[in-house]
Amino acid sequence: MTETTDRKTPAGEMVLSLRGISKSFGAVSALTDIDLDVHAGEVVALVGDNGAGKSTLVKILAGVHQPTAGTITFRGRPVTMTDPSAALNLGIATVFQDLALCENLDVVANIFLGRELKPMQLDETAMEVRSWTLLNELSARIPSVRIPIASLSGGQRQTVAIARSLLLEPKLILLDEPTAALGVAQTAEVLNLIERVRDRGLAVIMISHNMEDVRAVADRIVVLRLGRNNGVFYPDATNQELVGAITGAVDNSVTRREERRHAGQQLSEGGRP
Amino acid sequence: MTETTDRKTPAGEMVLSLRGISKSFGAVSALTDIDLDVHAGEVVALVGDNGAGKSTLVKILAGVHQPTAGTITFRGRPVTMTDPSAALNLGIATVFQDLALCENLDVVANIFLGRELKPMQLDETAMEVRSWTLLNELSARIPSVRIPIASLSGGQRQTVAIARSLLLEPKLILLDEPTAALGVAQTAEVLNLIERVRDRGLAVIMISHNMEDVRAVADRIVVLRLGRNNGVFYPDATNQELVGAITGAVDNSVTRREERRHAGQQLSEGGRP
Amino acid sequence: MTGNVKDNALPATMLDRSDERLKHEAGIGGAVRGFIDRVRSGDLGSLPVVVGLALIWTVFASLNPIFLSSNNLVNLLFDCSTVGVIALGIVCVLMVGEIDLSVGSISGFASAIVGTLWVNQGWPVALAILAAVAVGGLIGSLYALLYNRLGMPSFVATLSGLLAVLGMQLYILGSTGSINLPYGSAMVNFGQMLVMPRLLAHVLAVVPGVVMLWTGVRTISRRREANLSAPSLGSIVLRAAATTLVLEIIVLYLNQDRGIPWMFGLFVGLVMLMNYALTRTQWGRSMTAVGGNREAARRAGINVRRIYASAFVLCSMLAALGGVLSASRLASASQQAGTGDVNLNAIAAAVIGGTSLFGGRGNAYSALLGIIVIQSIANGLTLLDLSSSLRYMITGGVLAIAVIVDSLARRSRVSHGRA
Amino acid sequence: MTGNVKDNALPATMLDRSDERLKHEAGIGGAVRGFIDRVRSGDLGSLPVVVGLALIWTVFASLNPIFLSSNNLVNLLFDCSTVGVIALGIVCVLMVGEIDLSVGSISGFASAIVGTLWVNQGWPVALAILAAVAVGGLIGSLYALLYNRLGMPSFVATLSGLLAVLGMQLYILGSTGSINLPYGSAMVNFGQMLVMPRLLAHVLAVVPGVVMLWTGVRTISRRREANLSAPSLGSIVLRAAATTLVLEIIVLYLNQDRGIPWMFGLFVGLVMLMNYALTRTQWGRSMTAVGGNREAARRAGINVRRIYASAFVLCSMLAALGGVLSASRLASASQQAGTGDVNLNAIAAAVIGGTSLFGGRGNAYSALLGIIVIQSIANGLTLLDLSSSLRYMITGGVLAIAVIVDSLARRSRVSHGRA
Amino acid sequence: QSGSTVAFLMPDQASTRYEEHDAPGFMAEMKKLCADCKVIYQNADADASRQQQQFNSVVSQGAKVIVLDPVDSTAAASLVKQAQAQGIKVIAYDRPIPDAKADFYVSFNNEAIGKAIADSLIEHLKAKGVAAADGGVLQINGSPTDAAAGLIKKGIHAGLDNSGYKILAEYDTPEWAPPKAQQWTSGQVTRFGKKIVGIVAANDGTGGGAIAALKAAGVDPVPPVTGNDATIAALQLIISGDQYNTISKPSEIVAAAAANAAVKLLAGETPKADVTLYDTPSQLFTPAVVTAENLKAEIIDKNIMKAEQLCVDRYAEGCKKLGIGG
Ligand SMILES: Nc1ncnc2c1ncn2[C@@H]1O[C@H](COP(=O)(O)OP(=O)(O)OP(=O)(O)O)[C@@H](O)[C@H]1O
Ligand SMILES: Nc1ncnc2c1ncn2[C@@H]1O[C@H](COP(=O)(O)OP(=O)(O)OP(=O)(O)O)[C@@H](O)[C@H]1O
Ligand SMILES: [Mg+2]
Ligand SMILES: [Mg+2]
Repeated sequence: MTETTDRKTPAGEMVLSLRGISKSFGAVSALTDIDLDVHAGEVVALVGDNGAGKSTLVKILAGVHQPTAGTITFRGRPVTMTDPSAALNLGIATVFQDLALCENLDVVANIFLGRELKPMQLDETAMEVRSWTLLNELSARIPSVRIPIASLSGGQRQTVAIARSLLLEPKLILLDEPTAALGVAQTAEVLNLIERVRDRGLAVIMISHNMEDVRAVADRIVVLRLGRNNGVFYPDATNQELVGAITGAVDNSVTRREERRHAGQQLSEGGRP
Repeated sequence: MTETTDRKTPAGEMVLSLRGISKSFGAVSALTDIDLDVHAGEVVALVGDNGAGKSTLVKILAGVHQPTAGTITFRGRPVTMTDPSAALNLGIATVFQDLALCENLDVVANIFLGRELKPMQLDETAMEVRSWTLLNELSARIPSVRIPIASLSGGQRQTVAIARSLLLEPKLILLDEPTAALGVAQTAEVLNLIERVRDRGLAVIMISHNMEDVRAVADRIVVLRLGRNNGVFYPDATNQELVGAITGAVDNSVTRREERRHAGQQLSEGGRP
Repeated sequence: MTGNVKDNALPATMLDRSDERLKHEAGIGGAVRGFIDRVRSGDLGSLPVVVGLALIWTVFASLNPIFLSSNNLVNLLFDCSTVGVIALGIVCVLMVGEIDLSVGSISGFASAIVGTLWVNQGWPVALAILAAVAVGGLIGSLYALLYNRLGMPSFVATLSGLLAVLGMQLYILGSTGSINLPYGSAMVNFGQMLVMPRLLAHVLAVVPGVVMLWTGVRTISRRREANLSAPSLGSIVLRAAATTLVLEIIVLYLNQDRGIPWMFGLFVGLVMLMNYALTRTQWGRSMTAVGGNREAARRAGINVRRIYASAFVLCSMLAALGGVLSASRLASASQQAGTGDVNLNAIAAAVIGGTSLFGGRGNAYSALLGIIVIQSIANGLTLLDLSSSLRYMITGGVLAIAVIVDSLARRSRVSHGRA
Repeated sequence: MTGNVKDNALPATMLDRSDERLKHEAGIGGAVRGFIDRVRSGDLGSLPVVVGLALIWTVFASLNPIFLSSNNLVNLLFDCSTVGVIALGIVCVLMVGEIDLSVGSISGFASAIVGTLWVNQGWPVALAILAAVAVGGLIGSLYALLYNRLGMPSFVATLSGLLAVLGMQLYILGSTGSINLPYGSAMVNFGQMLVMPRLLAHVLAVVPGVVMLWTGVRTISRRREANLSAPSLGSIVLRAAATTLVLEIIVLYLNQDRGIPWMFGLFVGLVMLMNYALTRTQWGRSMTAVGGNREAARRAGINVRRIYASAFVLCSMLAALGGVLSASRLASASQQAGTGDVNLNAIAAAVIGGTSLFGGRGNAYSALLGIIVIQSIANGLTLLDLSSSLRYMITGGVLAIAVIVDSLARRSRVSHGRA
Repeated sequence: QSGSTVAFLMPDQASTRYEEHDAPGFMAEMKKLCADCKVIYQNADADASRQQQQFNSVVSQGAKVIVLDPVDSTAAASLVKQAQAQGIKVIAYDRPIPDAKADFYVSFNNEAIGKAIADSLIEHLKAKGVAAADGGVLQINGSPTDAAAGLIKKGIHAGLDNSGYKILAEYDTPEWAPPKAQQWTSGQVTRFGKKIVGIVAANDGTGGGAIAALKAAGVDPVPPVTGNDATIAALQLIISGDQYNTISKPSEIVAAAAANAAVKLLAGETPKADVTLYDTPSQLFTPAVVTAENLKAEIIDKNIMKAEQLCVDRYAEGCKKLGIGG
């Protein structure tokens, strides 16, 4: 379950390499001794139970938190990111799980926040056009880009956050549950997008609880459990293997539910018309 | 696609009935002329694209927003809910998409907010025990219930919000994307829970973008599109039918992606090792 | 969802008009209907405060017609300018969700600096003013340091500053108490009587309209090009014409007496500059973002510390400038300068004008509007013979009334889901 | 993940100790280690402010040993009580994220009411006090009305109140100027000299320790029963003993001079009552919730309006009570009462003590701690011969230093992810 | 007696006299009379509670005699009684403490000051032949929350009410703030224009504000404006002809008298009193009204201020006209 021998050749050079990353918040150790490698042109899926430490890891890579211990190597050089802008400057774009949008600003302002066109005389028209292009690419259903984020639906916000990350030309994209609030069409577009991005040679780390989506786009699936590495899998792994590694038990609520449903369906085959 | 003749007998008496509900925010009409019926012991899934108006509808039912037009009948009587407490008093419990938790309070305080045990001398021990029971029922992975919500992960927060709604003995439960941030195990538990609740004769409205989950628990699937009713389906509907109704087109990004993936897989069968 | 979109110029093909849920109107009629819609949904910007102001003016004018005499209004403009400049600085710190309680002290300290350097030490007046404003900036950077490096809440840091700076003011005025600024000097003239030449005032009153027209036309053509919906030319011409008309009437009326004070011109100029900076530059965008969600701004790569520092420094510098202006208005630098209700008036002006105490919402015009409300009340009451107890009660009541209109409008906005 | 959990009493089986990521310690040693851990991660509650206070005391004592004389400290306690009660009210409004700028005026108005009703109209003193507090409550309900029904920001509503109430104070004192409260009357004695009998003070100083012990033991047994982790008996005994010891030493020391003022006893009693209400009742929970996330509280079915109303009313009533206390302390009801820096001191006390201006974070003890800091500075400086200008500068500087410790601790807390 | 502590508690900063004249004067005289006595000086910044704190703290520090200029005369009564209960002597200074019998009272009379500036202005108007029917005067009082301001106001009324000149309007200046006085005066200039024949302002700060308002409105010549406190700024305005009068209270004299009384009380003697006011043996000094005519005699010749201090560049010419300086 925990064998890490590479069965596939990585697509390109090593982009990111973590060794022994730990992070504790007061009395809670959120991450303990995490190792992770990501190559160019590779999509690594990070999966794990709730509270496994996935978002914490992403935040460390995005410069939001500083690790308590461990080293980060980015494109061959060891780096310390004291600040999100340091990560952005290195070429790491992030879609956070909590989105991190400014509710008082409108959609265009949020997409371009921190990298506005013409800083001394904002080019609103150009920014608006580019926003529409990005959003349409993602099949977004946003009535107007001139309303504050506060009045958008959950999925619309998530689309805006994803659109934000596409503005840059990053080396590494971190996507923390990018499709959690998205509709079926938007989810499909994001998966397409991930594939396109991979084909352009970028490295992608994606977090998701949807095993189907994960298997659909990931080249490698890294499992975290209670803040520790708990195995590496490949898309051909069965659902049961993955869920077992995530929950830490072969007999878990998912399998139990499956079994019960099977039994129940057979019983009620004629019961409910 | 939009035929609404009942193919299944509803399980119990009518709990909720909406007629002609509309809601507009300034220049945006979020809902137009919505009809919806929910019966006791029935799980109704509400699906639709991002921004289709699902959450707006839930918020109207929870008393958060007031409809611009239309009537709400709850258990046979027409009601107007000016206030969330009015809805709570009627027996409508809600898990909101934006969770609506107080980040500065701890998990126990959030679960019991507004219905603390012993108002004049809070019974912290009893509340803590009950919280652990609820959370364990949901397979929550929360290290401590005495830390503020602000330091919980996305999935942990969602579990707390769901636990909140189980405290009451409601007549109708509204779940707005309850499993979006949950891990596989927690999702399974929530689906189990929905079934248990249904079997106790409660009415459930569930919103989700995950068609599999929807088909697994829903007795009836109501589709919204751009703020309007766009058909009622039953769990035996195909994915294609549902996605077609949601996106409003047979040729949509989901089907295109499916096709492409099929073609691609055949092409690259030997290409990627 | 037909396919032939290229061959007709229906608005529905525009990028931002593709959503069928969005109501929209075109042309002048549309603009008017849109306005009525906004009135009904309570989305009115500063209109409610203007209505409150109009109410106040009507009442005062009916109590004493002199209130509306152009002479009195010119006085009002002079009085608005000093605290108004301070309020403009307050808008900056409020935008990022912080506060500066020491603006009164800083303004007093600045006036004391100008007094000592210019009158007592014989520096050139310009240099003395520059020094005062620079000292203000220095104090602001100290606050920024305390805030950014030590994480001290600005309320406490500037409260300490309020006391410490007041002490410095008393210290440098210690031996003399107050210093007379020479009547007849350029600086005192500027604060007391210098008004714009009549013609110039009329010309300047045309400028906003022309700028509106010019940017409007440019925006229309650029948006049309980019396949975005654009306001109709008619509605822009209408607005520009209306603005120009109103301004020209005001100028004409005030020119009957002394005319538009240069000091007020300076104040309005600063307001417009600040408005530009807040709405049309990256800095202003960052200010709003930091005030709305500090963490989101940080994650977007904005140098949050620099933004806070700019807000504090700007606020203190404007406070110092305001102090210099009030010294020139009073022709004296005294130990009492900047004490009393200068702080509260400056903050209140910003808040009444519509800038939120909690950050992320506000605009430069709120300083202008708010201070006019406050000074109108003060000015109107000077024209009535009232005991000071009544004066206090009425000031309180009228202040409340001025804001009630705005509050009601905001409530309606909330109930229409636009909070 | 073994199955045999029932047969041993390992802590790991406890409901709240099942997560393996959580470090925890047991027993007294564990409590101490836990404390050190918290010190290092900056999660210290009010300890930093206490450290800042200790710093201030050390400096003042070294400059003038009289500062620590029990006579002087008793004076300090008298002085703390009046504004302290007002600050306690401010804690209430700050908890829900609002502000009351009019507490100074209300306190002055209340003292004027007591003066007129009691001395001039001959009402019984108790009735006069009751009337004053009731009027305070009335003003608070007016603010609540303006806030809840019209949505007027509390900053503006209470700013209007500040002026209007001051007007009323001047009005009812108009004919007489200021009113002497009879020297030697119970009320004046209470504010000036009444101290607890020595023995009673010693007995009362034991009460907190006993209560801690009693609730601690009860909690332990209840939590053990419920299969939850519980603090060790030892650590609770230790804390109770330490608390008792410290209090007894303080009482012993102060009893060398006059002893503990009843007025201070009243203040501390109110603080403890408020602390109980805020932390152990549904109302307090709702206050915190409303301050943290108003909309979430509303959706939880909390009557948000009632909570705001209770906060405003309580604040105004406590302000009125504070005014009555300071009248009894000064033995006079004058036009000056409540003006000057009463407002700022009361708000600053709450903020310095650790209550957030932005709502949802704070506690009743912050009023006690904050006012002791502020009055210590004032008191310490009166023992030094300083010119006013120096005194202002030093007050500002010392205030900043008192809070720097806290700010540094908070910064460390943020960097440890516990903000 | 020797080595005793004496406290000198002053009320506010509204004028610089306490810091610049009273306190130094008191200290100098004490040094002369009792070289090793300790003098504690405190200023309450117009805050009655702070004064109470300061009072308590000097008691803690063992003061035997306290010279008290009360912020709040009624509140001070309890302080006096409290101190006297502990055998501490209290000298009321500047403002009386009507409700308690202090051990001694030394002062300029505030009410008399108000009356003096008003009378001086009225005389001047009459001398210039301004007819009472031509208009009236404006009255600018001090802070409505300041007891001393109330006394001055009373005095001004005593001077104006029967003078034949109408009081056009009256204003209590919040916190004695000159900008408020200026704003109010501007309004009155708009209202009454040429009908304003004079302005009685309760101190030099508010008077300066009134002058600034008149100048800004282009009123020429500026009608006579009074003041009080004889600040440098006001004396200069008198020299330049912008202000009509002010009050010179050579505080050093009063301060020295207070020091004398304090030393007597320390020695257990009774200081010599001229009159009894409020049941208290008192010594009252009459302040001098200063106008351009007697500025040289009252200020320069009495050595209250030096010519160099007043006659800086802009005022040199005016000084020469009044015969001041070289
Ligand atoms: N700022 C913080 N302060 C304290 N604890 C924190 C903080 N952030 C995260 N944690 C804790 O760290 C653990 C890991 O959280 P994290 O957000 O990384 O989980 P996750 O894997 O992203 O979970 P999910 O799938 O629910 O999003 C959780 O137990 C959480 O309580
Ligand atoms: N408070 C508001 N103010 C203005 N517009 C709003 C507001 N709330 C919702 N809307 C608009 O109403 C529409 C429907 O939003 P809603 O949140 O109901 O969508 P949804 O179906 O829940 O979408 P999702 O699947 O993304 O959660 C959106 O276009 C949104 O912009
Ligand atoms: Mg996460
Ligand atoms: Mg939704």
